[in-house]
Amino acid sequence: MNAIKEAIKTVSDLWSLMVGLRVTGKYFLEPQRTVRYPWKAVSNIGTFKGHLELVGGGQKDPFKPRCISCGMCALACPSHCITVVKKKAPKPTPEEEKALAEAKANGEKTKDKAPKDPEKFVYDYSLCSLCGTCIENCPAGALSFTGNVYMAGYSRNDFLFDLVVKLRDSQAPAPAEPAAVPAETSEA
Amino acid sequence: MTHSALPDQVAGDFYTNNFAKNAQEGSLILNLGPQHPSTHGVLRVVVEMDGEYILRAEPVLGYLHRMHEKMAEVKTAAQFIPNMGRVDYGHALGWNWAFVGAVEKLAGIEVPERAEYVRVITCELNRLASHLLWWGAYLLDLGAFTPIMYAFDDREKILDILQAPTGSRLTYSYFRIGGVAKDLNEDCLSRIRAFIPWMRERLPMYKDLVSDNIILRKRIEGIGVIEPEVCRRFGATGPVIRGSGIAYDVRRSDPYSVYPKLDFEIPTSDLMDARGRYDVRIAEFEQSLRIIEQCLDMMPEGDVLVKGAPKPSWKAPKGEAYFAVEGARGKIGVYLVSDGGKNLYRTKLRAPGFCNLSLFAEVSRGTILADAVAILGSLDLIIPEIDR
Amino acid sequence: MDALLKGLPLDYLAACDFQKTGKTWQAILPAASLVRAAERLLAADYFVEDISALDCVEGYVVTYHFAHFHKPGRVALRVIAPHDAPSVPSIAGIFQGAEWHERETRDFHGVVFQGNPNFIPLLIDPDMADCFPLRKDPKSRARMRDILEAGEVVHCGPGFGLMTPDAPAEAQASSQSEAAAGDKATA
Amino acid sequence: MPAEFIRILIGLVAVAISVGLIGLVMVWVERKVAGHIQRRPGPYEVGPSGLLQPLADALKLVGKQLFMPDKADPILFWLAPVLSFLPVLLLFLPLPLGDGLYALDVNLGLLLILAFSGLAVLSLLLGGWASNNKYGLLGAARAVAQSVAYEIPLLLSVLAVSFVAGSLNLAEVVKGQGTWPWNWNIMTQPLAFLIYMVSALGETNRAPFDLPEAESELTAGFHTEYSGMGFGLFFLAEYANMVVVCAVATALFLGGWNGPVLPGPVWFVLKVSLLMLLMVFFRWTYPRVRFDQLLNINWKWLMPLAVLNLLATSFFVKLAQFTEVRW
Repeated sequence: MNAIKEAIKTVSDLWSLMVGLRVTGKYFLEPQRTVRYPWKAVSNIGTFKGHLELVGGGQKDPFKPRCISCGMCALACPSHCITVVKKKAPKPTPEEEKALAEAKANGEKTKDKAPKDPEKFVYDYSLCSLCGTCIENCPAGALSFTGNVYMAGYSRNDFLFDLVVKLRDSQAPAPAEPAAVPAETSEA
Repeated sequence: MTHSALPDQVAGDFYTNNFAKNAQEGSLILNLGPQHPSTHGVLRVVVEMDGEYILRAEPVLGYLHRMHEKMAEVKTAAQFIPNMGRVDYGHALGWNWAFVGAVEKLAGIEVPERAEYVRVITCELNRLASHLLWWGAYLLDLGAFTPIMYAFDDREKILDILQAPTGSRLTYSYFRIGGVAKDLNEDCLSRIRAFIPWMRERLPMYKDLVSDNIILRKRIEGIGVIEPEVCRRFGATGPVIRGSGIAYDVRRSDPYSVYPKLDFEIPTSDLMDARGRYDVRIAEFEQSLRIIEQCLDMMPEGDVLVKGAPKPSWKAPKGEAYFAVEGARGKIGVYLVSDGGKNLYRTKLRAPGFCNLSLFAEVSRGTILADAVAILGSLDLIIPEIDR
Repeated sequence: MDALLKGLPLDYLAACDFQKTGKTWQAILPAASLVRAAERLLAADYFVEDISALDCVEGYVVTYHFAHFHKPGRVALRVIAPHDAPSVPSIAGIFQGAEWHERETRDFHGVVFQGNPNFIPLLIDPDMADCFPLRKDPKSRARMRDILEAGEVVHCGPGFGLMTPDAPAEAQASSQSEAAAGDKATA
Repeated sequence: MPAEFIRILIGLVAVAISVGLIGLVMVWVERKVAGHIQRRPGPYEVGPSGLLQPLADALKLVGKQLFMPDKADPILFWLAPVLSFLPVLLLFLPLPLGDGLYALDVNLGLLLILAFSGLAVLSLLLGGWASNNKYGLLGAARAVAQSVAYEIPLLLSVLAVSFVAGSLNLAEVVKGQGTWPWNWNIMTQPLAFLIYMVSALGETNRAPFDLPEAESELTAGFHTEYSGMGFGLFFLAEYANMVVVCAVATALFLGGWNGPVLPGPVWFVLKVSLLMLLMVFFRWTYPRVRFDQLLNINWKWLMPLAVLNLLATSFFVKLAQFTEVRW
């Protein structure tokens, strides 16, 4: 009796090998799941969190940052990858200077003439951990993530950008992206 | 291969020499790792072998040590969250939660209910991803090349889902003190709903492909038996201890968040061997799916971040707090001490893999090399978490 | 817990609020009674969660967290090791898993665990193992009573005042029970 | 004898070229099949469907610097890959592709194949030993134990067939079988076929019996330290060995070149390809067995079964002879 049981067990054990072959055989004949990436775009880059960018729209100009140079982002950043350089007030013309002096003499409050938008917004992508702390702490909503997945460089310096310049440059028609055929399907 | 069997050759490093001091005559000292295909990163195990048999083994750590605990001393509490995604790349959200939970406990911050559900859902999805990664990698250790590809196929779906709210695919820093960074939108929720039946359909295939396979069974049955008592002395947790028959799960024993409201089981196995741990993890797939399913139904509307959530410049109040969650590998604990200053005074991270790996020297004694690989894999090690 | 540690020379024993601090009991022991306490915890089916040190004015506070597989809660044993010669007996003979935790604590704080069977650097490269990254400079050290939760004092050894809140006025300002505890402790 | 000599020479050249080609094609097939099993395309960039990928790989291997570990034995170290590759060439000589289509017509063709395939062990041992690497040493030890063990059931199962056919000449064995599958030796010797295939996996170090190079345990086993063409030769020899065992299996069990409609060589190549595909499938489906289990399978299962099979076969062969005589 035991011997029969043993024999049945051995056969079923060996049968498990056949079952495994059936699974691989089945998938062998089924369509592939891989997206042939450079030739076909992948479907999941829509939610990708790329490097930071400044949001335009300051002073009604879509290519001027909304940023008010408060420096909250630089303070909040755990990796110290942001440096905000404030714009200096433009040198007042003689008339303005005179008006300013007059106003001061009259005891009026003088307004700081320095524009709010930053001179430079230096961002070191190579240090960034993309945690989003800066975006959450920006009082002006001036920062966001790009969906730019196609970023590569040859040295660390390639990842050190001035976001103000980047925003200004985006005015010019963007260089044609490597033509990626839209994903046919990856949810096969 | 720094150490050699020949006496006239270049001597080994500190650990090899220290280990070789107690070596038997005529035995072979072999360094498995730090670069070795089955040590998942940079674990190194010095083993003393007699032929194929292991007489003694000693794991050598520290190749991926980044001193997260020191980093916590130079960052504010909120700024430290991105670090938690990098401690354990397999189950990053578990660590997110442990740290955020500890800060919340310290400061007495209540988390909105929807945020709790979002945390449970994402954390369980992440656990599934982690178990899938383990499953594939473990079978790769055992010489089956194909399962990891199937596992990654499923894991990819989870990563796509998690990418939507978190923006990243591996090292999430998604939880915030007082909630989570972003709500799960309707599109994301519907994808999770679609994922659950998909995953359920895949599980029988896993069983057919390898779980029932006679070669696999022979490789893991009776290998690496860990008695519950040994587990306890070494402080092992997670699937390792559940595979030894102790139903210990932080989600049930020290309940946190909304887990008490959820109906799920703690799978255990009395086999105590690599097979037991394998079975427990496979059974946890189904339990995680159950949890997610219930959460989707029970999730209320509302905010996902508490009003007035701490800013990066926020100072944690004086005091101490210990918070533990159940990670994919076991009990993740974070112990915080704050002196009310800008940065936390002390942050202690309890990595489950650290305790689980300390078992290895004990368990591997007397096994053969191939079994050692099978045991190492069954502990589910993520080296960055162990080395921190 | 009270019963568990009965008869051991204790400096301080307090019940804590699990919801607030994540532990149910804490005890500060003289180094000599640590091993016996660990033995009793082993007999009571506890396991070591982790071991860590905390650099305070009073010394390195080595904290042992114990948890139980079947009972909720967490027990913290604390031993204070002086700054000039930090040394604590090892419990690796009782809880084998403690060996690595102790070695890690040595790496980070330089606390020596007497009797650890394999006391070599664990996480930090042996060539630079004496840098002790988590030691604080004396100016930035905090006092134990400021940063550690006092809890509801059950026992306070004679002459042990490290956990006593500073001024009675401050104690009164805080919760009633804590004030009572403080009075009891000073008494 | 010059005609025979020229024949062998031409055969050798043809074999050398075809082994190289087979190696390249097999690498491509293996990677393609593995890819499709794992639901990915496999190589597809270089050439149509990635057909030129193995060639690119081969060129890369040729172009690589040859490293030798410090304190390794230089002569043995470089002898080993050559020694693993050269005997394989000889193995191809007696293989009958079609009726009369073989390089060497020897009565003891089978014996020649078995003898020279035994040489492969030596190269693995040398390679592992001379590398001055512990993984290499362990791999070599495994290789020797495994190859020696699996040679026995292989031999016994082959013997059973040659008892039936009454010859050790592969061409004769093939001629003894008919056109249709039910006329093939696999019908009379199914057990021998199974034993042969399992032993062949062990003999060629193919997964699930790829223990000498089990990468999750021994990084790469005996060829851990080989780079460039040193590794390339081992690699090529593995595939060539695979072809040989499959070809022998085809000749012995699957009727060789026999088959309806299509010409003989086509049938032969088809059958060999099918067997090789099966071996590729095994590799990408199963986990690796453990070393002691590997030997257990051999000594506790294959060996006794092969012996029993051989005894039964010889009994029936004798019985058949007797009845024939009595008639």
